[in-house]
Amino acid sequence: MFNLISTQFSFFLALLLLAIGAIGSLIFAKKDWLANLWGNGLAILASVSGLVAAVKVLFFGESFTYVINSTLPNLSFSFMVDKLSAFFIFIISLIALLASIYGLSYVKHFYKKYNLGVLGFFYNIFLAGMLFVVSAHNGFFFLIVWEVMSLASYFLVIFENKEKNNIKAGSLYFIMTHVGTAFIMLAFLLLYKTIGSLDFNVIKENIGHMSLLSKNLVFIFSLIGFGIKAGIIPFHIWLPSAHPAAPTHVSALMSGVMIKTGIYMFIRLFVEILSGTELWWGVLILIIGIFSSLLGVLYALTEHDIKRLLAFHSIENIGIILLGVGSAMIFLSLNLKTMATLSLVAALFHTLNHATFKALLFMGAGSVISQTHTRNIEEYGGLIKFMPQTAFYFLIGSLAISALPPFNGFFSEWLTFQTIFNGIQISDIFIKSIFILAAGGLAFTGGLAAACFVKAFGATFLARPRNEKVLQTKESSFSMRFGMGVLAFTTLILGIFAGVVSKIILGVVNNLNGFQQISGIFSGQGKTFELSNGFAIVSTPMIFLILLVVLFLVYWIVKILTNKRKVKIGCTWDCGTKLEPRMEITATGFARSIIMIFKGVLKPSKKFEVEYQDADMRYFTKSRNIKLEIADIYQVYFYQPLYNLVISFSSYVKRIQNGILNAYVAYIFLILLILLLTFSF
Amino acid sequence: MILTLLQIIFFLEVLMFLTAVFMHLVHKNSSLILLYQLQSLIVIIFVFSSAIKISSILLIFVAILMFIVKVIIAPYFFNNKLIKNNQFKFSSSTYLNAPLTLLVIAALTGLVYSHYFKSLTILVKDVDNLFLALATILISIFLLINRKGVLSQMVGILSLENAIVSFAFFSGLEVTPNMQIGIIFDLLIWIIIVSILATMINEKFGTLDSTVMNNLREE
Amino acid sequence: MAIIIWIIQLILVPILSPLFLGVIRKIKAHFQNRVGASIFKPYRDLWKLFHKDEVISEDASWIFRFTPYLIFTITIVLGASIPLFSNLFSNNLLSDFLTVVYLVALSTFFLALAGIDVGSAFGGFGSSREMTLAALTEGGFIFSLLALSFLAHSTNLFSITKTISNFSLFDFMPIILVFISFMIVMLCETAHFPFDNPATHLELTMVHEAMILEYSGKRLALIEWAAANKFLIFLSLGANMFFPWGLTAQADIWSIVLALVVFSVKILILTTFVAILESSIAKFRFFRLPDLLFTAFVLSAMAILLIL
Amino acid sequence: MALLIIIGTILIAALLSLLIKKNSYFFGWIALTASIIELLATLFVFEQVFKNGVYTLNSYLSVDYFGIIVMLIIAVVGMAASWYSIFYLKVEMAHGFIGFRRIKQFFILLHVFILAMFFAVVTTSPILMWISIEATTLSTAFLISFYSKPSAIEAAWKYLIVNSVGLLIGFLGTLIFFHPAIGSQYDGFLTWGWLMDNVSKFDPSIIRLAFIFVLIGYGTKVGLVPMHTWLPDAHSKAPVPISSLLSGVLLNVAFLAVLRFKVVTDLIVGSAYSQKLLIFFGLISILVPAFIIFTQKNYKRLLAYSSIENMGVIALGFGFGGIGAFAAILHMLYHSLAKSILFLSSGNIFLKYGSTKIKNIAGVLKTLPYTCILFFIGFLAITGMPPFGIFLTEFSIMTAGIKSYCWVVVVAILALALIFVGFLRHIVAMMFGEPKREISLGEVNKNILVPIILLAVILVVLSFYLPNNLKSIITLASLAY
Repeated sequence: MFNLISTQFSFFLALLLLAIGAIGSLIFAKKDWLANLWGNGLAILASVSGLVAAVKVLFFGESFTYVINSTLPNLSFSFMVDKLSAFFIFIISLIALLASIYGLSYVKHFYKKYNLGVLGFFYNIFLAGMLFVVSAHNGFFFLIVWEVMSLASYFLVIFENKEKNNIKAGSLYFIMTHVGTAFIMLAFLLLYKTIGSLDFNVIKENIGHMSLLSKNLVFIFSLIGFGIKAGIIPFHIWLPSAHPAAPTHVSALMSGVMIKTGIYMFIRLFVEILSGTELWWGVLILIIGIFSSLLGVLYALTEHDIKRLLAFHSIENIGIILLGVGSAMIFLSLNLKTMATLSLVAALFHTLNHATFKALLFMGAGSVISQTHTRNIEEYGGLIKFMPQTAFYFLIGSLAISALPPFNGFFSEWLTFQTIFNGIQISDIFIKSIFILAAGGLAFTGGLAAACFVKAFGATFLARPRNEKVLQTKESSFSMRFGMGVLAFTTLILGIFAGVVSKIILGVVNNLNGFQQISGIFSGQGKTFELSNGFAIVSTPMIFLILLVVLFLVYWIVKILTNKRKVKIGCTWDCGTKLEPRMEITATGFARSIIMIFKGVLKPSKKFEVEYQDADMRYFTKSRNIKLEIADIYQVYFYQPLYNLVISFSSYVKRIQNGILNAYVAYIFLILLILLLTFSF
Repeated sequence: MILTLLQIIFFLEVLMFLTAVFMHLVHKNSSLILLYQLQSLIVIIFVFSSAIKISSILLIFVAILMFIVKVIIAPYFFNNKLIKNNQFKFSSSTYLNAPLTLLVIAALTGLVYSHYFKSLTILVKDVDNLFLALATILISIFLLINRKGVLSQMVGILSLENAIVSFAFFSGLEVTPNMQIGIIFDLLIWIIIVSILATMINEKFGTLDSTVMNNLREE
Repeated sequence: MAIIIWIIQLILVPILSPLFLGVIRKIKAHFQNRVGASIFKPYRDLWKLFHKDEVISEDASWIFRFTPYLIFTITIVLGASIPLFSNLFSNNLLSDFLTVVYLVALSTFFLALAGIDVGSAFGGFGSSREMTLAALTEGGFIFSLLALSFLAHSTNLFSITKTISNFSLFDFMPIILVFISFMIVMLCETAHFPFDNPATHLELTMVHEAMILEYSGKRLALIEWAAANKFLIFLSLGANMFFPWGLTAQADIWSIVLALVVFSVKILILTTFVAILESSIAKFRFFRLPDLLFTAFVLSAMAILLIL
Repeated sequence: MALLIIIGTILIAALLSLLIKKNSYFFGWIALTASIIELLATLFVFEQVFKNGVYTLNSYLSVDYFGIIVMLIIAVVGMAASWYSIFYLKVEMAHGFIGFRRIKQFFILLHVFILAMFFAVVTTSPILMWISIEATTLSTAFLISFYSKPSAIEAAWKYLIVNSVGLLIGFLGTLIFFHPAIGSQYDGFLTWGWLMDNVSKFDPSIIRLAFIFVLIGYGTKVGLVPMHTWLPDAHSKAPVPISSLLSGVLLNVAFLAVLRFKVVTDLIVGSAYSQKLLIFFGLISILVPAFIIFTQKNYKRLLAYSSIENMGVIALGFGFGGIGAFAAILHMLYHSLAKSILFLSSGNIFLKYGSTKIKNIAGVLKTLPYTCILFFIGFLAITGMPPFGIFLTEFSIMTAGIKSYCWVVVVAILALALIFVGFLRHIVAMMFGEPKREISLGEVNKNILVPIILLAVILVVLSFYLPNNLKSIITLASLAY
């Protein structure tokens, strides 16, 4: 039955199901449970058919193109699903499937408060938008679906419009994405200026006769445009406020998948369409990658809101992906095709991994928040005793994101390391030092990410509950645990069978424009994954097996040796004082030492407020509190001055409308004279 | 001494130009309206002379109609409605003092006679009448910019209309008589509406000085 | 014969590690001019701990119970996959240096979690300091092994020892730099002197000790043993990667015995160096440690620039 | 024949509403029936024009391709406005702001206004067109000072004076356009056809002068930037149905006048001259409102400035020519629909909150849920968000312009993005948040929404599917530019 239905049919079936889901949930908006079931149910069906389409293209290579031309001459709704878009469709459908399953029961706590029909509607439109974005092959059509995706995600971010800062986050997000789209529009227009058509294939063919200056301009504009959507460092300020504001299964999708559409376009545009890349392009993206990953993880360390922490980690992982993409572009400009293929495989593999474990972490955080109704890590503690399964899945997620061996994070970070090591071996001293910086950045990022997730997991799940709300929490419902369980299982499977998965991704990369004949970069006979130049070899399944076997052996030997000994449950050693929950480590305490080490970069500030019993006698204080903050340098040094500049310029321009009638007639008279003098001859 | 018809017309055109200039300088509203009446008279003479030249009865009827509207109805509205019962003898002063206004008027006439407008010379032989008419147009627009009173703004618009009609007459771009009737009828309605609005301004703002009306601006 | 080498490779680290711990304590005792316990005392401690009852705090979750086993397993696996006395098995699947680094990171991760799990202030602060130091050493650790792998054009530890063993003495300059940075990293990872005092229980200074404060009985034994194994692993890495002579390639009895002797001599030299260091300098203040670790990182980065 | 029907129905409607003495109920229904008849007649004429080209009734009245599109806009928006004004005035009367005499005056002037606009589009003679546009100014003067508050009178006065100056300059330009008629003593009826026929007799330098006068004259009526100063005051002080007609329709009629002269000038002087001028005005008309919108305090002025900006985009479209002209005509259609949706729904907000200041409006999503959705659809449409047509037309205009005027396009796109940012800030400030206690929840009255929903449906349908007879007429109309 599998090869009965063609990819085209299943792809458009997915879109059709999403459309039905969207309209259906609006119709059933009155009854909450029906709207929820309808919206998420159809999203599940659609993502299943999306998975089928992606798998068929990835494995059986049946990519398809389909063109409908429209009333306007430049606009033609042309779809082209090649292996690269199929890979992203696979990610989108996989995470959408699990997010919808998770959403089925997570959304229950919205029942009386918000209109679930609207949520279902925009959720399906959002998924359809993403599927369109990765398959659109005409610039004009791409811009339309790109904005529709942002529009739908804007409505999802402001879905819980009772809280005020959700609205602020939503409008900041919408403004940033719209400015990004303006830059993307400029990039496509510049392409249209020299090539005369907006269709990606036509652009691909005659990219040759584009002047260097306009190519650089296209690069800069699209870097800004797609960088805003991907959330790279200078343009990331919307991400930590927008992703947490959305309902959890949507923020899992946004963090896991939506920012990857920016990466998709980076690869599609820079690697495939503008194939003759400049050297400084790759170096710039590499530097952005270093900064995004390092600063992302440092800001994550300072966060105490669990969803903001995960959002900053998305920035960090985007940085790691950009390391892969940047090194690919450097190798392309130096015409080292094999190394470029390897770094692209690393970037794509990390995109897949990040999508899985970030969605898993967001779902874990979501179920914790839905039980404790607060996002502040300081108010958790000891949740592992009340929500054991969620804790276990969150632990697997943390292990995966800190790139620890048996899980998938390890292999993609290992592969990114290998590409950077290749880069270090290039002769040019300048590029070699950039790559060494990149290797150092990646190493420190790995370490700091591990520290950050020990803090997050420890402060949330371990030790004793720090407030009484935690005592009433109970395990999240079955579909939420099912979603998390499947995702945890996929992280493990991707980790173990990394060799097989990277062969598929190599197939994807070979399908790209300039990479047809590149093969033999690495050989993976199922078990091991060995670079063809024999530089490095790793076998992820062996690591898992050996660890398991030896663990089993050690456990049994110790058990046999000491089975007579009794295990007594006592209370933690408390030096005699009564041990209350306030004495255990909190998230602030944990991260404070790292913040002090990196205080040059983070600029932490500490404000004391002391309130005395009576003003003049300064001995007996009524209350004393301390406020620890991290300065948001981007807001202070770039976005706020820009905003003030526009405000002052607009008040200057508003003086035209000064209310005096004589002045108005004078304007007409002046413009008449000016035109007569300049234009008339 | 027998002045030929052309010389008379040129003399009348100079007189019209002077009325436009004096509109800037005069202070009393009533004398402003007197100047407007004089200007309309001159324009009516022009129309009358062109009517005789091409001897069309319709054009004479147009001249009479113009006479009724511009010389009788308009001043009646302005005098009785506005000035008599609200004692607005003195209209508020101009933005620029007298010498500066004259300087600007001189500059505008200089501009008209400069080479920018020499392309208009192809239209007709006696060019100086044409340029004087164009100068009166620019000066009446400047009148609107310069004077602050509501009444003077109304008179400014009407003198601009007169100047355009005279320009049409001199450049030979005479519009067909029934069009002119339409225009005059339109002008009549315009005068009625403007005077009603002026009375409403007077009720609401208490004064006819237009500088009071500046609270519609971007705060 | 290969089987014997393989078995020795597997059991060598767990057996020898308590011995070298005892040697260090003996040397430190001599420096404090006291006789000090015999070098086999650590064996007796382990035996004693294995046979004592255990007290586990009621706040602890399954992580607290599971971590000792995992850490001990990781040290066993690492022990088996790094070059000790023979580099016969070059294609060992686990001996890529990144795998080694990340396995060490995995054990630190779980140890830190176990520290937080019991909910006492000491455990929490120990894990916080441990994770900070672990994060900062990772750069130096990866870069020092990276420098060697660039020299040997392969990341496999066994092939690195093979290629470096037939290097001439002249191009040894970069390797000295890398050795210094590796020593700093080794001292930090194994919680020795400038970073953390292994013997103290003073809550202000202890890093590694604080996390395992709550353990008792067989779990404490496992953790102590794992710490000793880790110490030996890092020592053997230091010894065999930078002075790789004496690793046998043949599989006959005599060459194995000779290799074992050379191996233990090298390790003894390093342990004495560590002991002397511990008795001579004071423990650094916590916030001066990052500068030390950054110097390790920069040293190995410079070495890479020199090598390539 | 259909043209006579249109003019006839409006005259009858005006007379009937004159006769009604006491019950204000009839005015509304007369106006609505009259506008429905007009719409049907326009559709009939549309079919005629589609079948056999230009539809000329007699030497005085004829409808060409562009004319029929503007007529369609007048008919559709006119119907929506008169339908809306029935309920709007009923509520205003209930609030006691206006009496019976005011409503009678409103409807009569409304009919005169629509008649003048139809006449302007239909007449063949430029002078008659000038007279009818002057008539629109005069008829709307009293409509703007409808509330007879000081600020309304001030707005009406400024509207009248600035537009009269503009139109007189335009009149001067129209006169100069007829200079070949001097010698030939041609006292026949001067029509567009006559202009087109003896193009050879024109003198290029005079035509350049004349086109400047016409562009500035009618440009004041279109509201291009240096001459736009009357527009925000007039559109924010006028009652909502009137400001939707002013913004949505009158600007297009005035633009039609400029474009008719542009065709003649292009034949004589070549299109580069007029296109440079249009681009110059278009660009400033986008830039200046972009900054003013950013810190705007009053939402009706916000909509007025957005009309100026959209007129700037249309001017850019015609300035770039080719596909830009086609997209600009389409943009005119979409803009009038979206702008009237916005104005009419802002009318609902005004009726409920009683103030036009953005800061005293909050929580519209709770108090008026349906109006809020319509207002947001209008906002998305007007600032060019993709599902709606304006994004397609704006992007096609930019593609037309990128080839020769690259930097103009770059500045225009960034200005459009700034406008979106400013608009969103105000819309979000109005829509969310908590409404003040005394504001009652729920719509003013349900069937006030029907005309707005009708317009929204038309906009959405036209955004996705452009019927091919409309498409072919627009292509034919844009061939001339």
